[in-house]
Amino acid sequence: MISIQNLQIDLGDFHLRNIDLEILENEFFIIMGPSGSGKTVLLETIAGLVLPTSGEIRIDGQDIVPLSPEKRGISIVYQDYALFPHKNVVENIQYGLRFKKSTTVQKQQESLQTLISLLDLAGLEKRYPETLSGGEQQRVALARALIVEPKILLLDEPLSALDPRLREEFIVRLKQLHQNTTTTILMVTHDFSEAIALGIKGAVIADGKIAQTGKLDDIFKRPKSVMVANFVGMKNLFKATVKNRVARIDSVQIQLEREYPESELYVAIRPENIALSTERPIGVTNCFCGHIEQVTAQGFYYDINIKVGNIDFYVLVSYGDFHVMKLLRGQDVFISFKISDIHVVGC
Amino acid sequence: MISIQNLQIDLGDFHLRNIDLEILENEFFIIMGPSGSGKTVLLETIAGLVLPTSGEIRIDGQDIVPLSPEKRGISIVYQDYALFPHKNVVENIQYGLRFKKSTTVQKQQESLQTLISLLDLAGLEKRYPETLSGGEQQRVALARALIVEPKILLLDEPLSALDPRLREEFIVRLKQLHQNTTTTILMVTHDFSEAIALGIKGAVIADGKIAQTGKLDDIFKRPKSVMVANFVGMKNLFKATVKNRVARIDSVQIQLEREYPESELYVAIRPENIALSTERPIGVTNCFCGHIEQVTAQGFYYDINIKVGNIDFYVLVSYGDFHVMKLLRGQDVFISFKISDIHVVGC
Amino acid sequence: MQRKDLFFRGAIVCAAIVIVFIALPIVQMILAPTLADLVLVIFDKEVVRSILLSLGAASCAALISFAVGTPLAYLLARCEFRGKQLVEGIIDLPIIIPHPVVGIAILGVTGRNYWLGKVLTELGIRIMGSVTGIVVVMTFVAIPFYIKAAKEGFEAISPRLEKVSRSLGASMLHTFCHITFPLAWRSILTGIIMASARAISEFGAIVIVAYHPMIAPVMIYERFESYGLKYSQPVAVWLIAICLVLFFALRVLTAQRKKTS
Amino acid sequence: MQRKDLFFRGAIVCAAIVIVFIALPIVQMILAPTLADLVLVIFDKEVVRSILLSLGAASCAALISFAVGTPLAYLLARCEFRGKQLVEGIIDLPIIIPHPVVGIAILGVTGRNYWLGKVLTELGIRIMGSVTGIVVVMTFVAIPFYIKAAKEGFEAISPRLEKVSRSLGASMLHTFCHITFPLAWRSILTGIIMASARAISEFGAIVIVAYHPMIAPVMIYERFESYGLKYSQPVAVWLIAICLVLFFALRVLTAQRKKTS
Repeated sequence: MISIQNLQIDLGDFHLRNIDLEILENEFFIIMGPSGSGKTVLLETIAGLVLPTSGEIRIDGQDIVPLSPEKRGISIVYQDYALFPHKNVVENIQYGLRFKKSTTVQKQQESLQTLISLLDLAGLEKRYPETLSGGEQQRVALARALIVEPKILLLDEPLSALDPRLREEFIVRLKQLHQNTTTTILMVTHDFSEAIALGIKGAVIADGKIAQTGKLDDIFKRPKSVMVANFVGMKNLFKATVKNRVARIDSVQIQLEREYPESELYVAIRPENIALSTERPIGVTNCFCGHIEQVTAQGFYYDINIKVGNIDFYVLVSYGDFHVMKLLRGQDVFISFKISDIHVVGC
Repeated sequence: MISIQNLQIDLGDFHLRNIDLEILENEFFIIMGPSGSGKTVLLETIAGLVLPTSGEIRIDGQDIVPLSPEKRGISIVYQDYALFPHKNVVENIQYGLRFKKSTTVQKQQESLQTLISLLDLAGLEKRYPETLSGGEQQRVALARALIVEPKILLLDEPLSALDPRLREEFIVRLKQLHQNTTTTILMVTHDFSEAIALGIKGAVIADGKIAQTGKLDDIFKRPKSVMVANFVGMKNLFKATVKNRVARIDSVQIQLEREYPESELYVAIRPENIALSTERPIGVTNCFCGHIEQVTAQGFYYDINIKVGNIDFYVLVSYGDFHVMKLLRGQDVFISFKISDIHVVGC
Repeated sequence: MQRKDLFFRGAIVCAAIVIVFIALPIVQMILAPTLADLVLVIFDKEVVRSILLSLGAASCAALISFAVGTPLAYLLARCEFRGKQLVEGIIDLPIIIPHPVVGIAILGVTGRNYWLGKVLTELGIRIMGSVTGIVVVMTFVAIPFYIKAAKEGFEAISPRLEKVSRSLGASMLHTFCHITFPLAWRSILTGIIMASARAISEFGAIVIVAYHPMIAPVMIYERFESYGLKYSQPVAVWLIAICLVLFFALRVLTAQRKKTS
Repeated sequence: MQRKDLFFRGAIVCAAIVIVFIALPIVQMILAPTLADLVLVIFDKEVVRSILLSLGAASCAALISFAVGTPLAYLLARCEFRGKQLVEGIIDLPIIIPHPVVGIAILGVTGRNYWLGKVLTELGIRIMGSVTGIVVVMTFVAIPFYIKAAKEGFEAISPRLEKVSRSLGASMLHTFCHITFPLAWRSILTGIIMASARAISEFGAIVIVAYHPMIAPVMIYERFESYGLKYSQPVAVWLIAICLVLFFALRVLTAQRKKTS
């Protein structure tokens, strides 16, 4: 449905190059990348609010770059919501309706009522934006964007300004909404855990380019570059010299699944894929003895740093397991991981 | 060491009332509360940057309210770091030194070098703040606050402006730092998971008052009010009518540990304390059958919403368990929880 | 800030000096004439006519500034372009240039020796010694004040509001009229007030372009030159009293607007 | 913004009208006199003396504004207090009040009929027809411009920087000198430029307080009245040329400061 080809954007200090994306109808597509990587500028370019230097954006085959923003049928919801401060909630939501001449007044009233109940805005109709909480403002912004029945909805970091509890609530709401409409949703975020909670497919932007695109699960499990691996939270990422299916990291030797042509590679293991035990497990190829260097409570699990020789491994242990094993700082423990959980990333 | 008694602060729309706190020497004390609850104003009052309407702040027995801020020996690190933009990194860090007449130049140079290596700032000495990343800026702000060897260090939401990876790194660094100095640290945050990752004791502020104070573990496990329970993430919080050790929530009857005098109470169960199984577990008093309504991936675990009758329970399931049990939306499952994991909260 | 701080006290003393320096001459001038003098002057038809002319011409200048200055202010607030600094420098010129020089410069281009002057003469428009001339001079000195205030107002509005409006289907003109303008209204009104205040206060340029018909400042000057300080004061008091009342009313109006919106 | 938008084109046309309206008279005036006229005038001792007097008195006024206006600007930027609006209104007065009225008001309090005038006379300070008087009038009209610019500069600095400085052991005075002032320096310099520009441009108030010694605008006015437009233009060209060069130099200076810091 959306097909972006060889897009180049230059805006002040932002430079995006060779952006190619294919997004299907009714997809929930996520664009990820560190803060300041130009994700918002990319959304604004798709909406027509920023002009690209070169390249094409096609929707259903038509190049929309020459179209002015009001003719594109693309709604955008900003991180700071950007509600009109001089209009009340209903006036904000209805703003876009007067430009839609095709629908009848009755239909418009119906869709207004549907959105108000769907987004839980009943009772707030006459309130002004400054009197609303962050979560309420965001729901109004979403209603305002949806009432014009856009072909594409652009979401600019919709979760980052919400506190954690509202975040989960909003994720559920957003998924329901996506299932109930035919709108294609394009969301940007700098947080990979948000991405995986919401979308199926996505792309990672870094250094003004697309670093990887595809299924989020694939990006999570098989990052193609060190930058992407770092971004998706592979904390155990080591530079290794590889020879005969053995990766050597300082004094630690890890068995690999197959041979690799390169001699210098990165080896990555997810913290949650490393098993921790107080006794040596039987029949595991990659098992190492180390001691607990640091324990950090992270809400519902513990983040444990285990030193094996000179190398720091990070392991996640649940609240319950941690207390059952009675782990202590300085204690000797064994860590082990399956050969299939080792990810080899090119330099 | 710090003893705050009956403090009252009125600043514009902020009103804090009856603030009483006791903080021991070398403690890492956390003040929690929703955004906009006046936590920063409380810190500024302790630092002498805001004058309280009434009340006492004693440090080692001496009332410091009449002292001007420069004579208190209290450093503050703001959320936005507040580095001096016209001074380079070393000039920023050294700023406070010229007011410490007791130490020799040599000692000052030593402590500068110690902080630079401790906070990993080597190589940045001549850079200006605007060229630094958020994490680097924060470390400079911390070094600047620590070089004057303050009796008390105040931290204003130090983690909220960092991205998740830097956050964990900073938590480790902050804990080390706290262990290596005699400085008392007072930190404010709106995120309970940050609090539990860092401190031992703390207080929850809400509606301009202290809602609960004590060990964080206690606050987490035994919230005294609905507001605190909500704040620490007790998602399964239900209003129940209680009779003869049975709490009735709509059609669900839960066995309690003992009898309660009130007939209307809140019953709370942590999502991670609810076990989920596809077959009925044996010998468990509180076990209910429901169906999976919604599944939300949350990075390293799944947040599952299970409907029992008309009630929504929230359960956390790890990535691994989820795939082993092959859970699907709409499927019938059993949830169970220990009697000791049920928390009863007064209305 | 601790109120007893020495630094703070020093600052208060300096502030008091400035306030007294500005307020004392004006308060004294208002209190100097007797009530009888004031009543006498207000029945002087010449005085009334000159004050009305001042007010009328200044209003015209402010409205012209509003009409042609608003788009420029908006462009300056929203667009980055080459030569923007030059344009801002040009807009500052009327503030920098000595007032009689402004008058001379305007006479220069509207005189019969210059093409513009010839065109104006053929169109029957007279600048020298006419109300038109007074309005032109007032607009010249007042428009920078309006543009600066309006620009600040536009800058304070998040461009995202306009972007959202356009993505919802509104044209640029509709967006400006329904989003930008209503939100900048207070700044625009402040700009209009500042522009008319500056227009009313002008003397040096007008005395060169149009000594007659006499605006109030010229009349005050003439009375001072012909009859001395004592005879110029009552007229001055009436002029500034009317100005102050008008500006105060407008300020209150804008302050209320803020509260209700 | 799509550059071909009708709204955008309309705005450009309006902007062009304003720019031409301001720039045309000034450019024409600069180009009107022949080189010979200009050379002749610059060897006229009276002209040189009046221009130097204008520059000197305006510099004094700007420096006085800087010295006593800075603390007030800082207080207005940082403190909330009852009557703040009134104080800001008083500071605006010199902009609103017609220029001859300013002169009359100052003569009113410094004349021999008023206690302040008597005190000044006994101290041997003369206001009417003196350089002192010119500086006083210039300071009166210039100080609001300085205070507004400096206040904006102070407001742009996060109070947290000052708070951090104080919590690290610095007194309020040290904090102001080492943190606040260096960061607001650019705005303060802009304020000084605006204040001296306003001081140089003043005519109406000075012509009443001190016709002699003649500052440049009075001299230009006199030449215009006595000999006509053609003879006043060369003096005007020299005056604004010198002003523009000075202000341009200062602007470049401040722009560079921003880059290096």
